[in-house]
Amino acid sequence: MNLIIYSISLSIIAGIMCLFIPKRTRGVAETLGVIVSLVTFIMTIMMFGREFVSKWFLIDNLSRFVVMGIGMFGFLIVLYSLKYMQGRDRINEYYAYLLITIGASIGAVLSNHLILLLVFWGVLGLTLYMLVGIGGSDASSTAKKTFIIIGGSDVIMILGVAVTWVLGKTFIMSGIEVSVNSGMSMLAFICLAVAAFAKAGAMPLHSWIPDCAEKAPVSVTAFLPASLDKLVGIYFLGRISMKMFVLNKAMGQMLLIIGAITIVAAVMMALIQHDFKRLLGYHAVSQVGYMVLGIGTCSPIGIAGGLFHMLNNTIYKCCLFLGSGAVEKRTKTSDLDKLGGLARFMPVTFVTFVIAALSISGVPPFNGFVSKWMIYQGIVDLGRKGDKLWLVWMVAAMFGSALTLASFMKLIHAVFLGQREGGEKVKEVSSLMWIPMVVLAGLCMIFGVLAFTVPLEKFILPAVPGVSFTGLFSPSLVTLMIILGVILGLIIYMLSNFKNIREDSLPYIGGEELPVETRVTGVDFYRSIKDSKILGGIYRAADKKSFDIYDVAKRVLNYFIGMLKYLHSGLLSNYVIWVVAGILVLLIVLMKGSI
Amino acid sequence: MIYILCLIFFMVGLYGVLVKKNIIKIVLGLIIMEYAVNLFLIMLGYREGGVAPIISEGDSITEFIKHSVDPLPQALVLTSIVIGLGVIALMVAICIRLYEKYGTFDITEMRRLKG
Amino acid sequence: MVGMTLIVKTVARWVKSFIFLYGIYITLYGHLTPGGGFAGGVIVACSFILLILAFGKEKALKRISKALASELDSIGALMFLIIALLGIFAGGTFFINFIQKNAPGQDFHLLSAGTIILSNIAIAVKVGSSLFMVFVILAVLRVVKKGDKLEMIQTNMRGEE
Amino acid sequence: MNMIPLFVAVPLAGAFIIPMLSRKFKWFPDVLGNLVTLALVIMSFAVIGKSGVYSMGAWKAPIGIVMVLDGLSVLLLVSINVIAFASTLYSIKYMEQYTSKLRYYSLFLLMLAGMNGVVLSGDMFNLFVFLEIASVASYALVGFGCEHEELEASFKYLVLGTVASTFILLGIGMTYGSIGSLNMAQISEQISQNGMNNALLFAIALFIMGFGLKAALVPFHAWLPDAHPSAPAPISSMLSGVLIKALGIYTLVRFLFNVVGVDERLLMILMVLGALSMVIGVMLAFGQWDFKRLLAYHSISQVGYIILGIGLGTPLGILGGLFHLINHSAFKSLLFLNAGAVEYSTGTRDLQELGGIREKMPVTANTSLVASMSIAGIPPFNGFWSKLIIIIACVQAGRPVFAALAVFASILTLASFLKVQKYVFFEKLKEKWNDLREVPALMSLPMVLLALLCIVMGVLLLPIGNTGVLENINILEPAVKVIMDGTDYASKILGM
Amino acid sequence: MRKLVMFIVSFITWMLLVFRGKAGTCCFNLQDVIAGLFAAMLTALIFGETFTKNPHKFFDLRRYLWFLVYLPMFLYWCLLANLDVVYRVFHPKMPINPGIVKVKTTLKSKSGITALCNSITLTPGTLCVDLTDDGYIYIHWINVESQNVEEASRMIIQKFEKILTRIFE
Amino acid sequence: MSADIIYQVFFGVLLACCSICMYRISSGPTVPDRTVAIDIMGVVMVGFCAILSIVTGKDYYINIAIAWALLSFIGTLALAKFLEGKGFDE
Amino acid sequence: MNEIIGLIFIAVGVFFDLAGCIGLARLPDIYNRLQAATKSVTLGTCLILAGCAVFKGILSPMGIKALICGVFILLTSPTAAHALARGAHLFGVKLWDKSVCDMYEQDKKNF
Ligand code: NA
Ligand code: NA
Repeated sequence: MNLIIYSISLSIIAGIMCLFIPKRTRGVAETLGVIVSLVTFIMTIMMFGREFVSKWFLIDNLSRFVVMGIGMFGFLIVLYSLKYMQGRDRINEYYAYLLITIGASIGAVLSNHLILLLVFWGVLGLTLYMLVGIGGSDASSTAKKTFIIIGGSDVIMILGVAVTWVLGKTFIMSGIEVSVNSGMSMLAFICLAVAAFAKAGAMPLHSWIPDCAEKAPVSVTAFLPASLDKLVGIYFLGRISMKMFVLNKAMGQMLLIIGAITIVAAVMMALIQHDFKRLLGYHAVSQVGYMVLGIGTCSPIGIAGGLFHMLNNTIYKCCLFLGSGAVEKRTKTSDLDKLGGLARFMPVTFVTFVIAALSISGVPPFNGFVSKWMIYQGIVDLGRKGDKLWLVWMVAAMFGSALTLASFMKLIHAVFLGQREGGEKVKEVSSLMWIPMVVLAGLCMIFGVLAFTVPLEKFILPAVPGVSFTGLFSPSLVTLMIILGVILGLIIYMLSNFKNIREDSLPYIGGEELPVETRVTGVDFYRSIKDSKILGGIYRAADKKSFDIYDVAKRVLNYFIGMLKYLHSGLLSNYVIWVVAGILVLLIVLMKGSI
Repeated sequence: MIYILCLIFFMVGLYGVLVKKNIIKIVLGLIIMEYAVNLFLIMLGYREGGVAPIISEGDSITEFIKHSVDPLPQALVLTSIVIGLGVIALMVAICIRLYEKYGTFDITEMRRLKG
Repeated sequence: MVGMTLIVKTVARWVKSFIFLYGIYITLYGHLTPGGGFAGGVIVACSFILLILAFGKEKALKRISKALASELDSIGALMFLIIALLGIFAGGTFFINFIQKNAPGQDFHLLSAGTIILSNIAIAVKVGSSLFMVFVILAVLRVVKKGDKLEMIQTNMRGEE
Repeated sequence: MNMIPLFVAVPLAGAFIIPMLSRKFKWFPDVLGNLVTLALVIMSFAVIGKSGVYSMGAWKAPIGIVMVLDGLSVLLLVSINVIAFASTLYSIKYMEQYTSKLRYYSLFLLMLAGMNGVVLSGDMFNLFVFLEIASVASYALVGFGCEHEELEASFKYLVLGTVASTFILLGIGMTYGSIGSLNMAQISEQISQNGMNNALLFAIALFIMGFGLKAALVPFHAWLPDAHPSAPAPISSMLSGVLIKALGIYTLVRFLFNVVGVDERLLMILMVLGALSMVIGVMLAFGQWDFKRLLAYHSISQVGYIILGIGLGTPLGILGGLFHLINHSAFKSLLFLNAGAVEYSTGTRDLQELGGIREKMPVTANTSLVASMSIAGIPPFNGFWSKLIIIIACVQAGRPVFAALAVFASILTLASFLKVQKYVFFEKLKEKWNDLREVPALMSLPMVLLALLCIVMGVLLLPIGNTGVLENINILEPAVKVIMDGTDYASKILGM
Repeated sequence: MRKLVMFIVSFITWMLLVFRGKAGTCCFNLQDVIAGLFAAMLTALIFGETFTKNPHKFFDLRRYLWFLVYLPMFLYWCLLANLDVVYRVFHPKMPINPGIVKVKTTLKSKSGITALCNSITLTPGTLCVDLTDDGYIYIHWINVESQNVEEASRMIIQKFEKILTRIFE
Repeated sequence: MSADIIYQVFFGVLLACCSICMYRISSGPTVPDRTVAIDIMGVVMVGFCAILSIVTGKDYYINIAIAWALLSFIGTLALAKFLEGKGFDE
Repeated sequence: MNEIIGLIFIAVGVFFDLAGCIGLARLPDIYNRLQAATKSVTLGTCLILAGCAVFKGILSPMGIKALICGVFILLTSPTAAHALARGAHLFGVKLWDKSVCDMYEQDKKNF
């Protein structure tokens, strides 16, 4: 108990202290940040072996590895920020919010009381808002959008908590066991799931992630949308679907649909992005789909896969973002059209990036492969249980995987291979920045190769009872699927290359070894996809933000608000008419029974 | 009967406030509403009867309390009348100022505040 | 010609004191309720409003300012303070009905209701002056833009500020 | 309870003395105004947890005039006087823009006396008188600047306010006609003995409309977005922060719950009105570009929350409503003071003209951030807790639709305050604001105080009990109890 | 002096207001009288200066005599006016012939002019609309008999002027 | 008893007067017309209160009558002032 | 006896009131209406008040107050009528089209 309170309050108090450090003072916040995050990390490790239940807090096998992940990422990000944030404004504030975020996420994961969870959850949104805002004056729109989605879903979560309380008669999460069978219970689950989706960035509440990725400081994106929020969000999704609610089929289907759509749609969007970080942002969304899909299968192995994917995703996605940050730090741009050929100058970044990219694409032997494999198992399992649509989910997952691979090949090509505009030399980033990347890439490998002995054995399987890898499924089929996915990805990549070359009469630069490398940029690269008839319309709509729930809602609202504003015409007599109409209605209602 | 008349007066006043565009007509409507309510309150006291609530000589306090109805409504009528008086003065003052500022009596042209 | 016609002015001159007196009467004899004070105060204010209507702002305010500023306000405030102090000394509390307690006197006379009458007076003065103030603000104050800041050009109800 | 009449007497006395001595001492209105409000704050803290009946002229209810202090009054008194103090503190510097400080303070204190009186009166007649006093003062304060917009707003406010007053008066007349008394306790007793009749129902409708208009419930709200922004900032903060509550919500709740006694239908009416105000108010607010007008629309919306919570009729709902009431007093007043500070420094309140002034006006920016997060219901600020309770109460009472509406309104609230933050404080600093200065310390101080209140109140009044049955410290709980006791109010007053 | 006049007038009015009837026992209560003194004093202080221009006239008893003469005349005309109104209003053809004419008065004192105008308004067929500083009065006449200033003056106001001069000048 | 009927008749006639005024108020045609009607109605109400005070034997109706007379006068002056179309300082 | 006289007074007063109000309704323009109504209603109400005074005894508190009220009305009512007539004219209300003359209109421009 004490450990929990210390770990939460230490970073929060330190964070608040940072807020009051005078602006001019340098170094204090950084030092405080490193020390506190390190201590917190150690404390989270210390928590690992424990079990604890009280009215307020809970450490169980589901929460403890997530907490450890939080501690680790927190520390790594602080380290990375030391260099990355150097020389920016509002550093003290930055570290303050960073530390508060660490504390609040630990709190959110460890709370056993729904209201306490709400508080930490809300604070996370607030700090995210402030952190994104630090990205500079043009990040203010993004910060606003982000917080509207996050904060809005937090309010929906309140509703969910309320309904859960009424159904489960308690706020204490470990004491809640609601079976989803009535409208109210569905409402409760959906409301809570919405909060998880928004945090984790599943569709349709994803749209803040790409924006954030583009506008916010990379360390912030790597830290919050890409890792902590995913951890916390999926953790919560896992908790509600596994522990607090007994899902019925409809809810499972809902999760599956959302997962599938998220995977495919997000990766399709990723394909057409110009911006390095924005592209990564869409991938961050896409990967959430796998996790949701995994949890939606409702089979132990699927859920375990989803949770494992969550962990893996945090690792490689964090690594990818940090890599993009490193690139940006050196080249001062994240526009794919202007990048290229960095592999020579930034080898460490390149290698770690490639590892993470392979990992995200589910290529063995990296960790992404294992978790995806497990999720596929879950889907197959679903089919066994008689879900006719299992093939659909499978195809979606596979297709997503393929596109991811294709997209990352393009990305690596455009950034590290290929050729850069201008093309002057750049240096590798400093060790403080690349150490976290190396650590993460290393973890990608370890979690992939030693998947069963380290992460699954220690972290995941205790959390998800009843997973067995034998007898239920056909590993061969699954492996086949994954390989199929990889091949498909390569084919897509090649196809678009050919098309690209055929359609675009690019200037051929004589003497170069590789014609493919001739200023092939992200945009041109997949133009063919974008130009195709069916997808074209969708992409155009997407460009107009027709799929962004935020913008759609804004448009619908503005319509109604326009009407309301028109009604408030400034005419006194109108106002009096309302008053009189109001009193008439009141009279009718009041007198109805009595006359 | 008399209450219905009050109600009709009240409605006429309300109608004035509702449909008229001229600020002064709106004020007149309000005045009529005040009148109607005052008339109503006066008649209310008439119907109520009972012991005169304002103390008159020859009663003792205890007796008075025993017999009297609540003394407030009479004060209420008086207060309502004078409030009406004050409010009318205020409204006319604002009307004059508005006329100076906007150069019109038409309330529909005084619409800087809307939406 | 400032204000309304001679006829209105003269009649206003005649009746204003009557209205004022009537306000005082209502205040003092509105036993039992502070509404007595309220109604009386409004009537008192009306006597001043009548002046503004009839004589125009300048003249009326000048007339009122001399008397009102020095006498009325001080008397009201003083009275209020005296009531409060007397209340403290007489019964250790404010506004208790000490007069009635100590000198019950004849019922139904002016002072029979004890301190109510005094608080009525206080309320009347306050409400009266405030309503008048409200009227003055809405009727005659001017705000003129002068540079960045707003500046009010006015003849104060006490002629100076 | 000899302190009770002081709540009315002290501001009145202050208002006397101010014009008296301010000719000799320029500083006098400021000092006395603040002293009076400070004294009132102290007094209202002193009566926390107390209750009592004060009979004017030593005659007991129902004949004499009674002033009644109970949990609900105390809650209102505390919030009214605290906000009044913050506003007067703020006025010292802010009102230097206007030259007529003396009148300003005088009217301010008059309005304050009216509000305190409304909260304390034990009969409909005095309630009406005090309501009129406060209203008339507010009409003048709205038109204080005497510019086009101010006069227009004042006129519309005056017309609608008079209509409401007339309706209330008519209602009082009808109540008297069918009951024969205006003492609230006695009315209540009579109703519980003889039941309702049509005239009473008619009167109830009139009261709901009249008080609803003072509280700015949709569809009786239209005056508010004009009137509140037009007043000087400290007055806006008083109007939005407490006036609509003392004159509208308090009266409505007192009348419906303690005098008439609510039934299912009345509760439903309250809830529907609350929900309507909540949603329509926030939608309109979302579309505004005038800082203060936006805030004003939010007042409508937040009043909707309060009424919705109270209209649930459950202890939890009432608790949430009342909690939100005092929270709203704090953060909405703060927001208006912020808006005033921005206007004071920049001379505009058009969101599109502003931008990036965060770096130039850190105190204003940070306090407004706190207030915005509070009103948007973001933890750990106070607004979060009350919204939480209201939503939970809605679900608990079996009204998920209202809960969903509350959620919807809350999201929009968040959205519109993020808009404010973005356009006013974040974004890029515009060229013309390069020489901007933070407002004087005397203006910052009340803002900081209120911001602290927003942070602290959430924790201090934090009501997390065992299994979510919410326990509370002794300002909310007695108020809830008063409302829940309903028409037992009568026997208490008459018995005392 | 002016204040004294005001004081006396106010005090008398006050006494009338609080008059308790029941002659013999006690018409006036001492408390009432004291309150009256205070009230009258206050009134005198505030409005004393402006109540009357020439306080000495106030004590001129002849004026009251003339006033007593004037009163019945005035009431008579008043009654006549009402009968006239009744006649015109209830007559099916509404025999009216209205117009605004101008008359000239010789009265100088403000009070006199005011009394004149109000008398005009309350007496048959005429309504005072406006007046100028040089003594012209515009009168709405329901049955215009002459548009000539002198003639109209003679017809409308002469009957008042003489006696009003005695009262007010 | 007969006195009662007389009073009823008085009230009836006076209310008829009020109704006529109300007719004039609602039909106009000009604003001054309406103002005149309101003024007249006020004076009629004074008489009404006076008769009431006899019927009920309560003094305070006369007080109310006086107050109403005040209201009527000042209100009318204010409206007349407005009709003149001038401000308060010209 | 007093009471009968008082009632007669009141009756006459009420009749005049009625006449004035009918005049208000029937007469063609505002000035005529003002004439009829003011005269009749002023005297009518004064008579009612006087009747009340007589009814209760002139020296009763109510009688005196009624008389005071009567005097007040006698003073103010014609003044109000004058102010209204002037206001109406300045407001621009024209005389009845069968009116004989309007000297005020001619002179108004000279002011
Ligand atoms: Na009274
Ligand atoms: Na009113």
